[in-house]
Order: sequence, then structure tokens, then C-alpha cells
Amino acid sequence: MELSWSPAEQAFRAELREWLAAHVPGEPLPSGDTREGFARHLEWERTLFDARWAVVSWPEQYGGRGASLWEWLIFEEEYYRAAAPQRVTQNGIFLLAPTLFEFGTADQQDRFLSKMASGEESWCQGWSEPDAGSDLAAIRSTATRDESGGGWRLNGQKTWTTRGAFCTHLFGLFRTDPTAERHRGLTYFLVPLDTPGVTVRGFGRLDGDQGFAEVFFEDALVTDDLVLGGVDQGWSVAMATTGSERGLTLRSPGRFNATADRLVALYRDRVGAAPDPLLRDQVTRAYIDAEAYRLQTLQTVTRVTAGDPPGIESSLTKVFWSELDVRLHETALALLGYEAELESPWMKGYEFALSGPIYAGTNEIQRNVIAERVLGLPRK
Amino acid sequence: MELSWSPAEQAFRAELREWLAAHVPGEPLPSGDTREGFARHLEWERTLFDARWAVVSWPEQYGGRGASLWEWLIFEEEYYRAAAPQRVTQNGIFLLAPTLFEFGTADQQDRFLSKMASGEESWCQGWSEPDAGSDLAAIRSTATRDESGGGWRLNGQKTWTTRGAFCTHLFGLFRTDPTAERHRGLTYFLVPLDTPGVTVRGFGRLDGDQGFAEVFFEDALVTDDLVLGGVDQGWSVAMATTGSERGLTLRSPGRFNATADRLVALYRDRVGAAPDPLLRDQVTRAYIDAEAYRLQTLQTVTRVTAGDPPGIESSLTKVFWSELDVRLHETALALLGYEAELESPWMKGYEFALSGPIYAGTNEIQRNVIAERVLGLPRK
Amino acid sequence: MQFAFTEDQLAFRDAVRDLLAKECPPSVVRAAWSNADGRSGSAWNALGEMGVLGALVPEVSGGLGLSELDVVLLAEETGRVALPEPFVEHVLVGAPLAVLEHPDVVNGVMTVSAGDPVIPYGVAADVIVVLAPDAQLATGSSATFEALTSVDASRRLTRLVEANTSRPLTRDEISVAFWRATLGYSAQLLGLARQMLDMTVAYATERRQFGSPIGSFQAIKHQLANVRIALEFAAPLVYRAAHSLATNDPDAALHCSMGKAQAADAGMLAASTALQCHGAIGYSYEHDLHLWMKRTWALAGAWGDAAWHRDRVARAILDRPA
Amino acid sequence: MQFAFTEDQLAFRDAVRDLLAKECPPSVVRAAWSNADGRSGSAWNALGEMGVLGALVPEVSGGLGLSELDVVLLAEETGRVALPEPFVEHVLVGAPLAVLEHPDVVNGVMTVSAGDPVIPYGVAADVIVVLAPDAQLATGSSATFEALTSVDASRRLTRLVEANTSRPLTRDEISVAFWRATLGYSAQLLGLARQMLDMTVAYATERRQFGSPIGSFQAIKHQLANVRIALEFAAPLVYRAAHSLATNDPDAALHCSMGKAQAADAGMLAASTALQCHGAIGYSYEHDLHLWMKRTWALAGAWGDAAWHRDRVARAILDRPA
Repeated sequence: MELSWSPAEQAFRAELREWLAAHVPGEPLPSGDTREGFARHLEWERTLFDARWAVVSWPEQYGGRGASLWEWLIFEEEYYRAAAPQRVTQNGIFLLAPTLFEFGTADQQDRFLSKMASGEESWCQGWSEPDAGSDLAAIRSTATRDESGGGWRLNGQKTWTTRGAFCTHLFGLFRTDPTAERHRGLTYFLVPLDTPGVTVRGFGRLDGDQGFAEVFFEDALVTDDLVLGGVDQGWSVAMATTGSERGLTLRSPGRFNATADRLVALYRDRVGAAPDPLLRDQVTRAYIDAEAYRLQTLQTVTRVTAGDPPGIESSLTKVFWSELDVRLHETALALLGYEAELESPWMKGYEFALSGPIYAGTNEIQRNVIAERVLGLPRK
Repeated sequence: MELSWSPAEQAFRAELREWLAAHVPGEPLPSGDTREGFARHLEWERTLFDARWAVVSWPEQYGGRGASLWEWLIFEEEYYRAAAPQRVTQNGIFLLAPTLFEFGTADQQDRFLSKMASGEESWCQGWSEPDAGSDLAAIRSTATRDESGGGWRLNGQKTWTTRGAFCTHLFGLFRTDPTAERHRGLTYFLVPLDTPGVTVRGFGRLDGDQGFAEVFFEDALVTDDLVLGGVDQGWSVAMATTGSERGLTLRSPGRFNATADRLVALYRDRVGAAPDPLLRDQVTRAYIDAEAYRLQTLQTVTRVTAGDPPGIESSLTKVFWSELDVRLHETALALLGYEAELESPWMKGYEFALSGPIYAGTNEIQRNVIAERVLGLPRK
Repeated sequence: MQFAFTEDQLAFRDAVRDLLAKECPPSVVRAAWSNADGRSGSAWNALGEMGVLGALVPEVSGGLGLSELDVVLLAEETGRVALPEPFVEHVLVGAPLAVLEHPDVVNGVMTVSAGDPVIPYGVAADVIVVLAPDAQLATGSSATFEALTSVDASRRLTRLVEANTSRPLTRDEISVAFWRATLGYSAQLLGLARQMLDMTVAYATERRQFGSPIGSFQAIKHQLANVRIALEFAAPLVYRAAHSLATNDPDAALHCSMGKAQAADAGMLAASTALQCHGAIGYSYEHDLHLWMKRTWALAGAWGDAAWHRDRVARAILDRPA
Repeated sequence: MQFAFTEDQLAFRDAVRDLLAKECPPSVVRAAWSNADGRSGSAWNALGEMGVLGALVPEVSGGLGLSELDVVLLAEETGRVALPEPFVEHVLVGAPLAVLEHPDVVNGVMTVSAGDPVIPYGVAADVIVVLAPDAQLATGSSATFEALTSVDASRRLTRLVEANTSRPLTRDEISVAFWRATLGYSAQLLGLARQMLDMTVAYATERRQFGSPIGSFQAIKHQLANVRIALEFAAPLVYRAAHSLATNDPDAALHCSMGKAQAADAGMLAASTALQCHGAIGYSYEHDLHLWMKRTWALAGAWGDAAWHRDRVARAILDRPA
């Protein structure tokens, strides 16, 4: 066991910290879940990309630094510590890109990855449908073969598509085999949102921002080169993405450690010398949990680096970080007392945190997965 | 709304308090879940009975005072406040007696009630079987018609029978119609444990006391006059009892208010002037919850007194008091720190409290009942 | 001993419930998020005509001369429909204090709002009661405010900057005002929670995933059962607090703190459970759930949050010399 | 950066696990509840022959000269089988302190026990380390004890009354002893919890009610999933604490407190969940579950319970000047 960083890693951190100190906007940007804020965030992404900080773990040819997972962890730590802007490109970078690297053709990789990293093209996720939420396999949107058009005709509706109203592209699952049921007969498509027959309607999330969208497909033609992975192979292709969404990549500990540090600062600021007998324990528990999450991640990264890919244990991680994030913000709001209802980063953060136990597989689904696939309890 | 006691009720309380002060043993009796302790407790029950405090809410002819539910609540408050001995006769008094009053023949009532109240005859409950725990309707023990014997032959096994090894009688359910399934075809029998063919084996509970028993039946003959309610009607007859076990009668608030008061005293004793920042809130929550339970009971008794019997809401009560009892004791043990592991009334009480969420329908079953029958959520 | 409301109290409750069902459907709450003053309009006038808005005003001053016990269920009903009005501020706090100076508060022609220290609907109110930093009764037209933004956009939160025409409040007035407001918010929290539970039960019964209504899954059943349990053991503390205020019980303040702490916790549990069981649908701004949820967040923190009130209980039961 | 144990450390763990599986089945734990000294007999000797009992003793003194990081997994294994021995007291606390005066502690021919202030197996021990009220190293034969009764009848708890032959401990010795004991109990709590979880998963898979294995019901699944989650996020804190002690990290004490608090909470959750999922069967004295449960209760409270250790963390992170 070795819990200190190598000189190279420390140098990486130092360079990054210096760059962030020089470039992170002094004023927080407007929410990236609004049209104007999204544009402002894309400019920031461009700045990150030009300095090759946008996708540190990617190969250099696509704008990355070929950084190790350890360096990526350091990047996340520093990024959140610096309170740098939210990553509006994250659905592409964290959800689609791993799948593109694994299943994409060389042409698809060349065509999409760099533009994704620079924010020139922005991607939203087309999983959920009105009747396919927790039950993702209930997808009904179809893709019908169109030989004359040299591709597929998309029909149906996706919904709860994060930032769909502002993005240029969508990746999602459509049913190519109408006779197949549940997980079978689905195909993974890459869809430019300006394709004729595609209509996007933004709608509000809990916090009022237009961060959600419904996407309607009416005989929208997508060519064969926009199929990712094999036809009818969509589910297994997508699971790689879901795996990374539910697992390590989206929720690095940096975010929660930074929040825990801000919570501690808030406690000291509000409570001063006399310990608040009621909230002191809550703050301490949340701080310890954030630390536990960081250490558990180091454990996981050690395993992954040794060639043992993150598996179903990612369900444990998802439940823990999402409920920790809620606790961190609940505790902060409790410290704010009557001011909790006022507009503040803590309230905004609380509203966002409340989505954690719901998306990427509700925590109810995750606990089923833990019980059945980690503990081996019987399904029926 | 009137939240004060009438002069008559205050007089009742004063008389009782005086009597308890004069008669409650200074030294706590040995556990009533041991053979020797059980005998000592029966002596105490006899003392209670002779002073007509054993069953205050019963008619005078059976040793009661025809007291109101309100007076019964007062009795319980004072009884627990005085830290008087546990009621080893409670299974008869609280579970069987209501059923006897409702379904028993005049002969059965005369034959059993007074002796039950005095402790001359002591009753244990024969519900559970090795394969019928939460799933009570899975009862397999049988009663087969024996015309020549003028009664029924009992066969099978009951288990987790509280204090079964010390009692003289058992009440329980047996399957009289082998062709009927689940809740149908069961009959409620009153069984003297000295009946030939009945074998009782005591075994230990969590705390080590022999408070449990297995009861084996091999062609044990019980005569027709020991059937309570109609043949094959056992389930509906028993539900009255279960209702009272799960509902008001067994868990009057007095017990929890007295425990909460002792917890507050313990906190003051251990913590002194400086508030313990970590346990102060836990103690306060537990105290408030005990108060809430008392008030909710007053609400229920008001309804019952107005002729509206306690219904399925008793599931809400059972979950709350059983989990409150655990919290009260957990908090006390936390206050005791390293001394928590030492023999003490708090540890003994904790071990007992842990049975609350399990018996009389596990809290998992109770939450199903609340969801389906109180909230109306779909079964399937 | 009788822990129940009278026929009259229940009949009054039913009448107000019927009125609010008609005058304050969810569309009115949603509209108040974006309209001029954040208020319901007609619902307020209808309550005024019914006499509810002067319920605690003595009859000699034209009110109904009722007690906290008579109005606690009415406040709960206004919570159930998330009525966007300074109902508690006016009925329980402001009208009884202001009626001598401003007789029109009795029927709601003039509106009183109140806060400690922040005041909902301050700008729209004709009269202001504020308990901190300087406890005073002020004429709205003479006052200037700092506008604040509440997570519940209908609350139109303000902070009093200064008022020219005002009188200070006595210590008694301050104490009565504070505990009545605490009681009123506790009751509204119960109503909000009951409605969120009902909404969620209805949704879980109709929404199907994996071929079954999600309400048939134990994970949903047990979460909702826990909310029902929390409500079952919060409401009696709130009703007892109302009785204690109405009878000047020496422990009335302690009882109000117990009620607010428990009602706030039950409300927060109901809110997060309702959201979790609704999933992404409930997370959508277009769904009504968030209107109830955000009102709950606001009321749980105002007039002392659960931690603050539990600390008061702790001081009373733990710290006083044994 | 590498958060993992070495092949050697894991191999040592496996060897000890195999030994304990053979030498300490549940029957040995149950027997220790009623036998003369509450101990395992052969398991102790076997551990001694393997060298485990002198693991932290320097090689110059005949020990293995290993670190806390090398033995934390061994302590976890002794928890998994609920080994009825003063393992932590001897291996992590006593042997390194006593070896110069009593060389035979290295192989366990002499047993050291330790406490703060109460001492398990005090009467049976040849050497006693006690940290309070007077921190000293004492010869068992020269000491008199007050016998105490632990809820875990195998622990044979005692309080030192007086010892004739003893030497006081230095501040450093006290500090090292306390934090090593805290670490050892934390690791044992993890092992106990893992075993209770395994027992319960096995039981829930085989026990049928309502026509299905009870482990197929979501109410059971989610409770057990919560235990698994608690363990997943307790273990890394304990292992990190071991590393910090082994490397003399300035924050080692803070890290030990985090580990004990989290491990104790996880253990208590595992215990109550295991009991609830076993139902009346687990509530029976004849069932082995209570042996693990009561050991968990005892270890959770000893060497500082969760509240005490969280308070230390709070002092470090919240109260130090910003």
C-alpha cells in the first residue's frame, strides 16, 4: 500500500492548479442548463480544450494527454476544489466517448471525438422514454430499415434528455427488430439533431432551468455509418456507457470532498466557537463519508489499473455517492436555518443532488442489483 | 378537546399510586422468563389480583373493576412509572381474554377468566410453527375429529411459544379441515398443557433466559368444550386476538414514557452540565417520540371510547412503538459508552426491545399492511 | 380526557376544505409563481367573506373570537392545497395584533403579513408585523423593503428596511405572535405532507414499470408506509400544541417546539419520498409536486427549523437542574 | 499511489483464515461461553506456532517485526470467526510492550491482555496492560481483579483492583497502545459484520415464507444491500488507519477514529439487520447469530464508541481555528 503521489503526479497537479488559478472565471457562469449559460460554458470548454485539460485521459490525437486514471483523479480533485464551471459536455465525454472508444469505427472516432472534446459538437443522451424510465428495456422508439435511403428511419419519443434543447447531437437506443422483446433487438444510433424529422422541446427541471428536453422522431433518416456497434446489439453496447455513468467516471470523489470542505467552512462560519450540538455530528458524519468515498475510489482505481475492470460493484458506489450528496446539502441547509429557502449555491446544489438517487438507475433498482448480483440473493 | 383527567380518574390514580408505593417489591424480581422467576412473578400477580389491580378493565365478577380505557391507561402509566414487575400473565390477559369475552361461551368464561386473572392458570400462545412465522396462515398442525373421544386429536408442533415451559395452558390454531388452504379450515383450541400427548421443551431466547418453548402434539385429545368460537372459524376468531396484540392493549404508552424518563435521567447523570453534543439530539428525539406515542394513544382511546374500534391503523402503532423502544435503548447504551456491554437493565431491555420489530407480525409485514390496507396501494 | 376536535371544529374544517378545493386548485398555486403579487386572488376574498381571516380577532372587534384550537385544522387545509397567501401571518399573527389600528384586517380587505426576520408578501401587505431585529407593527405603505428570492417563488420574500409609521410590540405580543406562527406553519406542513403522500400513492398506483404498478413493489410500499407513520405521530403533537396555546398551558411553548420539530421532519420526509417515488416525472418543473415540495422546504426552515426547536426541547428536558 | 494489500499480506491473511476455519468453528465460540476461561484453547496455540501472536514484536526479540498494516487483515479474520481470545489485546497491544520483561509472549505461551479501563480475560492473562486509571504493565499472578459480566459471556471481563509487580507506561506507550487497540477492534468489527451478512444472505436464500425465499422480497434485499454498502465504505477507512499507524502519519489518530466510528456503525447495522432478517429463529439462544451480535455490541463500545470517536474527528475538523 502506497498512499502518496509520485513526483510526476505532483507535478501534474501543480501545473493544473496553476492553470486553474489563472483561468477559472472569478464570477460563476450562469447555469449551463439555460440556453445562454450553455453557450458560455461551451466557451469555457473551448478554453479547457485549447490548454488540453478537457479530456486529460484521452489520447493526444483527440486533444487529451493520455493521462493515467490517477492523474484523472487529481484533475477532478483540483477542478472541484477550484470551483470551476460544471462540465456541460460531460454526457458526451463520460457516457458516449467510452463506448466510441470501445465500439466505434476508426471513421466514427475521427469524426466525433475531437469535436466532442472541444465542445464544437455537444451530445445528449437518448435513453429514457415516457414509459421506459427505471424499466429501460421497455424502449418503444423504432428504427425501420430504409434501403433506398441507405439507412434507418427513426420514430418515437425520448424524454428527460439532459440539455437536449441546447445540444447538436443525440446518442440513443432504438428498436430495430420489432419482433424482439425487452433487451433484444435494440440498436445504438448517433443522431445529429438537425436531421429532418427530429423535433426537440426543452422543458424545466426541478430548479426551473430548461435542463430537460423531449425529442420527437418522425421518419428521421439516419445513415448506416451512424450505427454504433452492431445492428440489434444496442443493449450490450449501451451497457458499457451505463456502466461508466453509474460507475467511476461520472462521480469522482473530488466533487464530494470539495462539497464536504465547503460544508465544514460553512459550519465554522455559522457556528463559530460554540459547537452546534445538533448539527455537529451530521457535519462530521458527512465529512467522514466523503473521505470514505475517496478512499474506496482509490481502492477501485488500484484494481482497475491492475487490469480488473469496475464491475457490478459500481451499484454500491452509485447509491452511496448519490445519498451522500443529498446528506451534504441537507446538512448545509439545516445550518442555514431560515435562510435555507433563499436563493443560494447550497439550495441550487440541493435541487441538483436530489436527482442523484433517481437518474442512471434509481437507487431502488441499484439496491436490487446489489442484492441479486453482489450478494447473490434470489430474484424470485 | 379536553386533556386533563377528571376528579374520579385522579382519585383512581392516587389510590393506585399509593398501593403501588406500598407493595411493589423493593428489589427487582428475577426474570419472569426463568422457572424460578416465573413462580415469583405469579406470587406478585396474586397480590395484584387480591387487591383487584390485575385486570382493572374487566368486570368485577372476574376480578376486575369495570374500569374505563382511560383508567386502564392511568393504570399502565403508574405501573411502569413505579417500575413494577413484568406481567407474566399478559399473554392470557391481553391476547386470549379479549377473544374469550367476544367468542367464549358463558361456561368457558366462567371456567377460565378468573383463574387467568389470578395467575392460578397461566396461558401461552400457540400461533407460530417452524414453517409458519411471518406466514401465519401456513399453519400445519392438525386437529382430527375423534367421535369416540368426543373431541379432537391434536398433532404437530408449535414453537417460539413465550414462557411455554412454565405455563399451564396454551391457546392456538390447528387445521381442522385438511382440504382447506391458508386461512381457511383452522380452529381455535384451548389446550391444558398436561393433556396426554403434549410435550413441552423450553429453549433460550436472545438474553439466555428459557423464555421460549417448543410444544409437540401427538394425538393429544381435547374435548369439544375447548373449541373457542366455531370449528373452522379459527382465523377470524384469532384475528381479534392478533388485533389486540398488535394494537392498543399490549403496548400502552406508559412503558415508553417511563423508559424515556429514565433515559433523560441517565443523560443528566452521565453528561452532567456540559451537553453531550452527539447524544443530546438522540435523547431529545426519543423523548419527543415517546410523547407523540402517548398523544396518539389518547386520540385512539377517544375514538374507541366513542364506539369506533381500533382497526388496521394498529399496524402504524406496532411499527412505531417497536422501533421507538429499540431507539430508546440504543441511545441509553450509547450514553453508557464502554460500560454498555456490562450486565444492566438497559442491556437487558435492549435485548428485549429487539424482539419488538419481530414478533406479532414483523415490521416488514406491518409495512405491507400499512401500504396496502391503510394507503390502498396495489397488492400486485 | 378527550383528544378529538368538536363537531363544529370539523364542520368548519370541511367548509374551508370545500372552499379551497374550489378556489385554490394547483393551477392557482402555479399561477402565483409568476403573477404580480404571488397571491391567489379570489381564494383570499372568499376566505374573508367566510370570516376565516378574522377567526382569532375578538368578537367585540368584529372577529369570530375563536382560539388556536379552532383554526389549526384550517391552517392544515391551507397547507394541503399549498394556498399562496400569508394565511398564517394574517390569521394567527397579524390580524389580532393590528385590528385596533386597522379594522379592515378582519375580513381581509387589508392584508397583514409577518416575519422573523424575513417577511413573505411584504410588499403586497397593508400591514407588517416583524419580530426582529426591531419587533414592530408597521403600515406597509410607509415601509421600504429589500426583495429576497425564496425557492418557493410564490412567497415573495422581503426584509423590512425601514417603516415610518409603526409601533413597537410588547414582549407578550412578540411571544404570542411567535408561537402562533410556529403552530400555524406546523399545521401547514402536515397538510402539505398529506397532499404529497396522496399524490404519490395515486401516482404509484397508476404508473407501471416492469409490467406492474410501481406501488406494488415493496421498496415503494415501505417508503410510503414510513411517511404515513411519520404523519401519524406528528399530527397529535401539533394538535396538542394548539390546545396548549388555547388554554394558556405553561408548557405551551415547549409543546409548540415539539410540534414544529416533528411536523418539519415529517414534511421533509414526505417531500423527498414523494420525489423519489415519482422519479424523473416528479423532477420535472411542469409537474405540480415541486410546488408542494418547495413550500415544505420553506416552511420547515421558517419560525425555527427542526434542529432549533429540538434544541429548545433539549434545554427544557435535559439541561434544567434535575 | 496504490490502495491494496501486497500478495504477502493477502497470503498471510489466507493462511490465518484457513487456520481459524479449522480451529475456531462456531462450536468453539459457543463452548467459550461456558468453559473455564472463555478461551478457544487450541486456536490460540496454533496461532502461536504460526508466529502470529508475535507479529508486531521486533525480530531481535523473536517476533516477526511486522507492522499494523500487515496484521489488520488478520484481526479482521479473528472477527469473522468471533475468535474468543484477547487477540487484539495480545498481538497489537500487549506483546510488543511486554516482550522484554516476558519473552514468552512472542509465541503466546504467555498471554497478555489489555483494557481501558476494563480488561477481557484479565484473570486468565499472564500479563496485563491497563491504560486507566493508572496506566501500567502488570504481572497477572501479582494482580487482583473485580469480575464483571459482559453481554458476550466469552469475554470474561475484569477490572484491575491492584497489581504488586508492575511498571508504569510512558505517554508514548499509552498512545501507541490505545490507537493500535482501536484499529484492531475496528478490523474485528468488519470481520464480524461480514460474517453476519454472509449468514443472513444464506438464511434468506433458504428460508421460505409465502411460497418464496424471503431473500427474494425487496424489503429483505434492500436491508441487506444497505449492510453491504456500509461495509464497502467502512473498510477503506480502517485499512487507511492501519497504513497511517504503520507509516507514523501525523494524522494516524484521526484516521483511527474515523475507522472505528464507521466500523462500529457498520457492525451495529449488520447486527440489527441480521437479527431482523432472521426473525424469531435468530432471536433464539440456540442459534449462533447472537454470539456474533453480542461480540459486535461489546467491541463497538470498547476503546471509544462511535460517538466518542466522531467527537474527536469533530474537534479536529470543526473546532480547530479555521
